[in-house]
Amino acid sequence: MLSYFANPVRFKTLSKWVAPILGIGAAVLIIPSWIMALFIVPADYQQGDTFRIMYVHVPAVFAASGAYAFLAIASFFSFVWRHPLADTAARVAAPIGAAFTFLGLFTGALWGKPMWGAYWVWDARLTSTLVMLFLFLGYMAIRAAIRDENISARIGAIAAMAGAINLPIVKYSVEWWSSLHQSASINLSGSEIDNSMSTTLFVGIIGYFCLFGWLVINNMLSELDTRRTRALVIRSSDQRPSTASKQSTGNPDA
Amino acid sequence: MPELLDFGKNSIFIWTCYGVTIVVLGAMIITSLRKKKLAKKALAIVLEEQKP
Amino acid sequence: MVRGANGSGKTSLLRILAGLTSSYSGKLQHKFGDSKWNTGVSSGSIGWLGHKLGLKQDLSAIENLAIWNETYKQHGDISTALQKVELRNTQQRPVYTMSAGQKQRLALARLLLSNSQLWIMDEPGANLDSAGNKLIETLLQQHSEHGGIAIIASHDQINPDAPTSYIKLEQVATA
Amino acid sequence: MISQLKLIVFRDLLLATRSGGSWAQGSIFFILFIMLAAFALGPDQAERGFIAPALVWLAVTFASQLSLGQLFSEDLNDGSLECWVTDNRSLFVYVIGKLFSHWISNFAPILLLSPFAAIMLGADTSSVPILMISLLVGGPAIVLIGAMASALTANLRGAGLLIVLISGPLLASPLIFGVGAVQAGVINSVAMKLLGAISLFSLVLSPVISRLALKIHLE
Repeated sequence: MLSYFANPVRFKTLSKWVAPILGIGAAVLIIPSWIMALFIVPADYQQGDTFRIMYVHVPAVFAASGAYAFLAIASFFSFVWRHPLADTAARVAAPIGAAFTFLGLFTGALWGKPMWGAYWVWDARLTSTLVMLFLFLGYMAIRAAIRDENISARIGAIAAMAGAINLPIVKYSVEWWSSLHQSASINLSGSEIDNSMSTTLFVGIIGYFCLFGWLVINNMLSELDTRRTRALVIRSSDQRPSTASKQSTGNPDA
Repeated sequence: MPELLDFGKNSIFIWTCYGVTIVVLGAMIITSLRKKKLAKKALAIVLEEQKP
Repeated sequence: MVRGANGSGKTSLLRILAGLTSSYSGKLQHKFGDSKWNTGVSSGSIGWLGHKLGLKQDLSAIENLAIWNETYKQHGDISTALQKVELRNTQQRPVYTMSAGQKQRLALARLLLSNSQLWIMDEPGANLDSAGNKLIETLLQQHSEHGGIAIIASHDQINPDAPTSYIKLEQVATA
Repeated sequence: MISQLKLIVFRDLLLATRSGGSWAQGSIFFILFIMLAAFALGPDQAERGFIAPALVWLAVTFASQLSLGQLFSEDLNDGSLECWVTDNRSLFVYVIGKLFSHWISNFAPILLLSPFAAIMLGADTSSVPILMISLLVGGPAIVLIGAMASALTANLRGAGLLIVLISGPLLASPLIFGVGAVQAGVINSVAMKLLGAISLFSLVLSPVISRLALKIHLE
């Protein structure tokens, strides 16, 4: 019981430092990267200005995959050690991950139209990314459908972990199946593309991850507050305040 | 500076991408902040009620 | 005998004892979780009678028992068990045509077939009339005479016709 | 252990005969799906013939998912599973038995109907054997993935749609390779091998996950 309460408190103190860093980090990384992307980076010699979509597309997809990995890992912690904080993290990460996945797919479609002449093709990476979106949504549906917090957390965790199979498919689909996507998923070493381009992209990706972290921490804090409020209200509305304590200590003597 | 914002025939794609991204990310940030504020407030009210 | 008001955790306790719930907070389990008890529970089979009776609605009484008899591998006598719970007349009827009390009796018959030493019963008197409660008392007495143990949850605190024979079993149960 | 497995299978098949034909619901859905698909595609025989195998695969997938809805929930809700577990019986054996009996009672009828469905849709008769083989090879994957989703949502009322929501994304790969195997036209195509690999992989993973999920639902 003690560790249960101690950890959220520790988390809160820690988040007081980490959240602003991530928030500011996200702002100072994402906004300049966009300005760079739109106005400073030269147009690609093949694709022209359409190339600029990459700077919102790639970070979103990276952040989405990262979010799923985060969800799966948090689920693992929540499942094995039944850590409530890990479960909260998983729970709040899912909708954020879904939003990033949506952004990745949406910008990808708009990039695909001028580039390949089609908004959507059913190649392996697009399909597996779409699958990822549905995995996020499925996870959220499970969490919403099961009322019992305890069971909801554990069943959701299993589903999230099972869905992690999709992650390597997203990652390696380009290499496994010939696809319209560039392999080596937009080279970060900068050997192929202009240096300012890769720097801008890299900054954007880091920025998106900061934003993801900030959103997760912030939403976790609200979730923790909400849970505490609910617990307090339930306790106060209980006619017999002693039952709560009886349940853990009194009953075994019966 | 209209020429700076003009990316040729594919302008509309680029601006839609950035626009939607900003809207979605912005919405997430705003709801997150609002939720946090509301949760804090609700907790403060309940704590205040239960003090006496 | 486990007693307590509604929501005091009788069912939870029984489910933990039966090994269905691994733990809620860990603490409750630990109170009971001395290693002897745990191995005792996990090595032997438990005759479990919960709120859900474990009966198939589409099968007749006798078919339900036959399946469980096969599961328990004790080759108990189904007709004797049905005799004991006074269901001989309805044995061919599918369970969904039975009354709630009859179903409860049928579940008791299943318990008889299980032949396990330890019975864990959650509200065994639910849906039963006074004759049914008497029946449970008789069955429990026979069970204890054969060296069996029963852990029973019941919130019929105002119902005084049961305790006289129940108390005896309480000592066995908590010993 | 084998006797327990037999018992579960026997019990479930007995229940299937008493259930008023609920085992056939998947098959009926399958036929309806094929019929409506034929209407939607219109009278162009050549075009229909070309996509018939894909449609049969799709119909089999959805029909099997629908029939999986009640796979575990009944035993969970009527307490049979509680009694099974408290009697110290293996939950794993139970899951395997359930899968096996479901395969016989619900999935096999759909499989038996599928060659007729393919021909009704105008598929090339020569492609029917390979379609059947691909369904036999890939069928386990579909049922196993659906069973996993069914176990995860076992005690939720009206879980039917939720099952498809969970299993749907994971069904993409068997469907892709299943249709791919039919199009390849030979038995030992890469797609067929991958399909078999997915089935084997599901065979390992699905019972384990189902068992875990059921254990949680029993709490």
